[in-house]
Amino acid sequence: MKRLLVVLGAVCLIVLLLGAMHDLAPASVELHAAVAANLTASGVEHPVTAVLLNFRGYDTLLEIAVLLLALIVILAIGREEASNAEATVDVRLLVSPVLQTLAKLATPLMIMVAFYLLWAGSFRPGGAFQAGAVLAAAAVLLHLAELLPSWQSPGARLRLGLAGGFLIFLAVGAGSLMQGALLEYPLEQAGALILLIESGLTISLGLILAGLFLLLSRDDGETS
Amino acid sequence: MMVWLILLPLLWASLAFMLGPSRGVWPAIAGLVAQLWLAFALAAEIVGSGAAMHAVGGWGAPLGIDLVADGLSAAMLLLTQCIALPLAVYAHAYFKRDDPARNYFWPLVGFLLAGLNALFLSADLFNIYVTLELLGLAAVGLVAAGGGAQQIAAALRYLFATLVGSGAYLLGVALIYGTYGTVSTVTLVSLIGADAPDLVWIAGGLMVLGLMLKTALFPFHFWLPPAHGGAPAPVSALLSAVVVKASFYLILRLWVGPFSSLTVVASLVVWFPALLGTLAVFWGSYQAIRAERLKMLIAYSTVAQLGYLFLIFPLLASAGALQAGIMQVFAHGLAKAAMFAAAGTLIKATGQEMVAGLAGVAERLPVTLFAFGLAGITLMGLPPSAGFLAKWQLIELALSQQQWVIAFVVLVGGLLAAVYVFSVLRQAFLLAPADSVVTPVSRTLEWTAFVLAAASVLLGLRGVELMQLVGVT
Amino acid sequence: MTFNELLPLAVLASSLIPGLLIFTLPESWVGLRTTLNLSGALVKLALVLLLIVGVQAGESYGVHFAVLPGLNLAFKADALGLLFITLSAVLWLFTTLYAIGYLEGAPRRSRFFGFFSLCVTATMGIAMAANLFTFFVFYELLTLATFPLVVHRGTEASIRGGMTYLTYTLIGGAVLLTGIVWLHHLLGHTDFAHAGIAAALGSAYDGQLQIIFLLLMIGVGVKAAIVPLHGWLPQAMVAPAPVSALLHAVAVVKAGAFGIVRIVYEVYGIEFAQSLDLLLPLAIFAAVTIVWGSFRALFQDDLKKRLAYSTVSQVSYIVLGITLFGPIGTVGGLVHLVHQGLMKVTLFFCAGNYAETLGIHKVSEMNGAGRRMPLTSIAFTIGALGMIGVPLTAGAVSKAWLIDGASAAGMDWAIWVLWTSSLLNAVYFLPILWRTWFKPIPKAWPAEHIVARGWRETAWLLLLPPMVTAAMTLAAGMFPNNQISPLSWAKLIAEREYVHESIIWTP
Amino acid sequence: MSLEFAFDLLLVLTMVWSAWRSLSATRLDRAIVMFIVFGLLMALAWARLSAPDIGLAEAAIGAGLTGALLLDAYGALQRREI
Amino acid sequence: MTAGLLFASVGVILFALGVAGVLLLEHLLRRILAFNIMGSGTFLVLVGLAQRNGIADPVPQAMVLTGIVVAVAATALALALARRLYVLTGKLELSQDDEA
Repeated sequence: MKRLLVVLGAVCLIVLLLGAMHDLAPASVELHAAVAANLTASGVEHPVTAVLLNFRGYDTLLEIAVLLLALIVILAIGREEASNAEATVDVRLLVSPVLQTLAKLATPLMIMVAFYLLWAGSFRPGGAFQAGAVLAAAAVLLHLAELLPSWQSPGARLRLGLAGGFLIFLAVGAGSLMQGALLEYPLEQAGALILLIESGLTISLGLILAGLFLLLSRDDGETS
Repeated sequence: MMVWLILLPLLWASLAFMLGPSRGVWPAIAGLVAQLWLAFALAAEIVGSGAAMHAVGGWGAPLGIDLVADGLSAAMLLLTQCIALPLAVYAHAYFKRDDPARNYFWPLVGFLLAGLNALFLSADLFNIYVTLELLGLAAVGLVAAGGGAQQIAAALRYLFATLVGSGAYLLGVALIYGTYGTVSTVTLVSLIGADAPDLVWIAGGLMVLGLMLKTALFPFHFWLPPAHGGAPAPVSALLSAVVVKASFYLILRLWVGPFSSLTVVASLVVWFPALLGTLAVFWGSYQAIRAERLKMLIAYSTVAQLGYLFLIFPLLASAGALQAGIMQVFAHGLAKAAMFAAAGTLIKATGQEMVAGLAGVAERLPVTLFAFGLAGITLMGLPPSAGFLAKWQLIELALSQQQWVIAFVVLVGGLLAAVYVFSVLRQAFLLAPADSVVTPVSRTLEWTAFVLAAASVLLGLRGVELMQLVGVT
Repeated sequence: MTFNELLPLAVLASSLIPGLLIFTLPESWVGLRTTLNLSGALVKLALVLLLIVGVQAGESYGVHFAVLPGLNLAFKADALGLLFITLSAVLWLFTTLYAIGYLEGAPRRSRFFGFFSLCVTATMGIAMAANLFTFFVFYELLTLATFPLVVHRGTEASIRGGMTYLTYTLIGGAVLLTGIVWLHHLLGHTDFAHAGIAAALGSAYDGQLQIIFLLLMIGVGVKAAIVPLHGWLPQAMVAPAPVSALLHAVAVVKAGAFGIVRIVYEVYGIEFAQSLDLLLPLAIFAAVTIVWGSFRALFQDDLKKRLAYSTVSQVSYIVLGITLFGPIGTVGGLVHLVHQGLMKVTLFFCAGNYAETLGIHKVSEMNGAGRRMPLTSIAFTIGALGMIGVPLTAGAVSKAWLIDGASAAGMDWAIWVLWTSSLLNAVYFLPILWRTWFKPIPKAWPAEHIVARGWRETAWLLLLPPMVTAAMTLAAGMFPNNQISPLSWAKLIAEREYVHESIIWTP
Repeated sequence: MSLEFAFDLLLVLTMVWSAWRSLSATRLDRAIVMFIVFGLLMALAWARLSAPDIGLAEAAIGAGLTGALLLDAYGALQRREI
Repeated sequence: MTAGLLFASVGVILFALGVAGVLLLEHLLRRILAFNIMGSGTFLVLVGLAQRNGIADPVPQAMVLTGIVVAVAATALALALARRLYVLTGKLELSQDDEA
């Protein structure tokens, strides 16, 4: 019964939407033109970065909050104390020395890539998200190679790193609010402020994304 | 001023996180006091000089994101802060030192409130999506935090409901952006006319349905009772009192805002939410009457009370319908927060989760029971209470538009509420069994619930200012 | 805020504030609680006295607050309201005294007296309400405040009685609310005014107004215990005696009867109600209630139950009086509002005394009680004779006016109803008096709690209130034309309600 | 039909197929692998929609991190079942 | 038919597939997969429909970047809850009996 209803509903939705999507009149507002027109005032040259960190920077601020929040929830859910540690031993032995060497070699390379992406973001595809993701990927790789342990509960310094990027963003927002509007950058400092935010975000995003993985994998973690 | 209502909770939430597990209560309470003051100041400003607007980044819609505070949003902000502060004080006294739910309580609450405040202020459909996710994930986290298998299962159910809800909403936003090239609600009001393409109708339907799922309107209510009934009392209170209202607020906003020219054309569409609301009133009350666990009873009562909110949709042609809806939001918000808080105290003191285990609490915990009773008065819609004013307004509107059915549903709903409220009170007034033990509880727990309940009653004596505020557009 | 605006609020506050304070008192602070109770009652009495003097001098007292745009919480103290206020204020004092004696040493007294005071506050609010909205607010508040009193004992039986009470009153409240909102929707306000407000709508609304009248009457009829809405009243007997006294004589049933008075006279207007043919059906219901209540009382062995059915019957005297079109019937109904209160409160005090002192709960246990408790029994006798309508009691005055009113209105059948009821009253009260005075004392009382000391057959706080109210019953019966008698006051009110007739009082 | 359109058509068909497989595969590990494939195809689709930023993010986060999280969860599942 | 419209249409299909999956599948990991497919479908509609005339629009692209990050946050959260549930009960399904 439920199955039938859901399938029927899904099919209806597809048919309705596909039918309605054809011969749609052109949109009355053309934002890409507005973005192009204001690009010089945004402080960066890459339009997507301009939207992400300037025109709709407020979305990004809240989005980082969502990410940080997810990490906090994972911490808050807690974990089973000393969950059957003996069942986890066998997997450890499977890690090959080749992987470990590979990981050791790749990590510095990935960090460099991350910095490149961060720097490139202001004028071509790339930016804090991609950079942060690469950093996180490096951490995941190190973890898989047994070189980086799972997190148990983060210490004060790590918490600072996790929340730091968000706090920098928030501070810039609060500062700009006192001057005028939220996240309204002065024209000449826009580029610098965006770079500051992006740098903070890269580190924090990398840490948070890595943290999502490293915290989740702790259930069968390094209790020894 | 309104932007600080968003930044402050974000600030104290991250501060509390950095301070470490189970820290951060004082920044939180300080922040909440400031927020309460800000919300009052904002409301006063709006009554004085009309709706306020803030262009984030200085760009203005449609390129940037606008924040708009009109009477409706200011009222919701006010309610949220009014409930959050007493509940924060309550929560501080509620969690034991070693309660795992306490570890990350403050950061989660902070993000939750930031999401709420941001949602109420936003005038941008996509930005609202982000706030919905912030709100939803924080709420799920609060339900799950430190809980056992039951809470985790409830949280998962809640999570999937909220994700599907916001997914449908986002698809609607995508279709709107595709059609008009903007997601600013202010711009869209003038763009969407009665001759809008079919795609916009589908978009509207998807958004409203998704939000109904998030509001737990019957028959999408399945996730609410386990989540609200299973969470720790301060969390249940916060979720039932304001979080479900946020998505209702959004439906209302869309209904009278961007989609207003559509809802005017389709005269039958307005009956759809009202029909579901009616069913919610009856089904929720029925389940509440049958419930054996106290918190389940209150959670099902939320399902029923949310039904009232959707009764206003056929009446929105009259000016007063919005006011009636907001009055009901306030009444239920304050009363339900008080009721969950009182229930938490009762359960803590008696160690009993069942309604049947409450015999004799009238004698042992009079203040808490009084709070429960006052909150019950509001839920039943008996005078003098905000719930009564809401009921009065609803019935009068229904009569003036000859919608007898709605008046009938409101009246019968009130009587059904009386059945489940008094099924608790009757138990409480029984003489205590000789072997019952009541552990002493902190006075803070008793009086914070009382303050909330008293507020829900006293608002029934003076609703003029609130109605004036809601009228500002 | 002027003095004339403040005074009605002060009357409310004089019981509200002590009530709220009492809630917070620890159980053991007997002295402070008693002081609060009595000072509240005395202050209220003084304030009411001020009101009476003012109203007689033609002052008008009133105040209103906006609750919602176009919806006011409004109070006024007019002649009709004052009739009820005075009755409540006087009887509150005595009932409080009685309750202090009755509950001595019992648990949960702070809660009891707190709700007791709230209950009186609600009654005052009903009496001073200047529109139907305000009336409803306090009407429902009264329901809520009396529930904890009814279930005070906390036994299963008392809870069941309380739930029955709630079922009736809450459903009645919902019906009443429908009527009030409907009327508010039609008129835009529900303010009470002499000669009514409904007539202003014009004849197109007659049908709707008739339906609204039915809704309103069902709503207030529940509390006034009009058959078939009376089922809660005998059930509520589980309450402690002071509560029963309060419920029957002052607060709940009177609130219903008073509501009928307000609606008929000041919402519809007696002349307009007559023109809509609303009075006769109401009169028939009242008549049925009068006879049915008296009839059922015959078969009750439980003393309080017998009194309860007697209340069902007697309250409808008031309703019948109101529906007898013409000023004489009005006076009869209004004066009975006061007289019935005095007599019934006496009877319940006495019933409580029998139960508290000797453990007597049933009529069949009352043999010889008069010799053991002569003072209580004298008071009881006066009350019972008053109910029958024996001359020189308050009941005789009301009955005389009611019968004259019926003949003046050309409703001779009502006279028969009244005579039948009087006969039945005699049949169920006289045997009690016979047993009390002329049967021999049994070997042992059911449960003797209080031992007689000299002339004090029971605790003096239990003895004093019924003696005073019995004396008042006699006074009202012997000096009906005194300037401060309830009768004079009722005449004053009737003069103001019949605007189109010149009244010559020839009873 | 141009070559580009044919490529797009092939791409979307593969996407729908992989999405379907990742939901309907009986074995959970296959489902997860199909999901990672789907993510990579999505990255390709973003490139075709001239959105290289999203393509990068999708590959790194959508397919990469999400895939790693899912695989790790699957691994934990397997280990516990032993 | 432009590339944008083609991808938007596929987005619709993926969305419907994903929603049906979330509603019908029992296994929690599979439901999480379905949720991600649903999200991807939505993102395709957002960008595809906006770019149906073939001009790249950075605004929906930025929105999708935001959306992807939100989706990964939700996925991680769901996985954490699912794994926790598994530790506590040994099941990776939500039982039906507490649904009523």
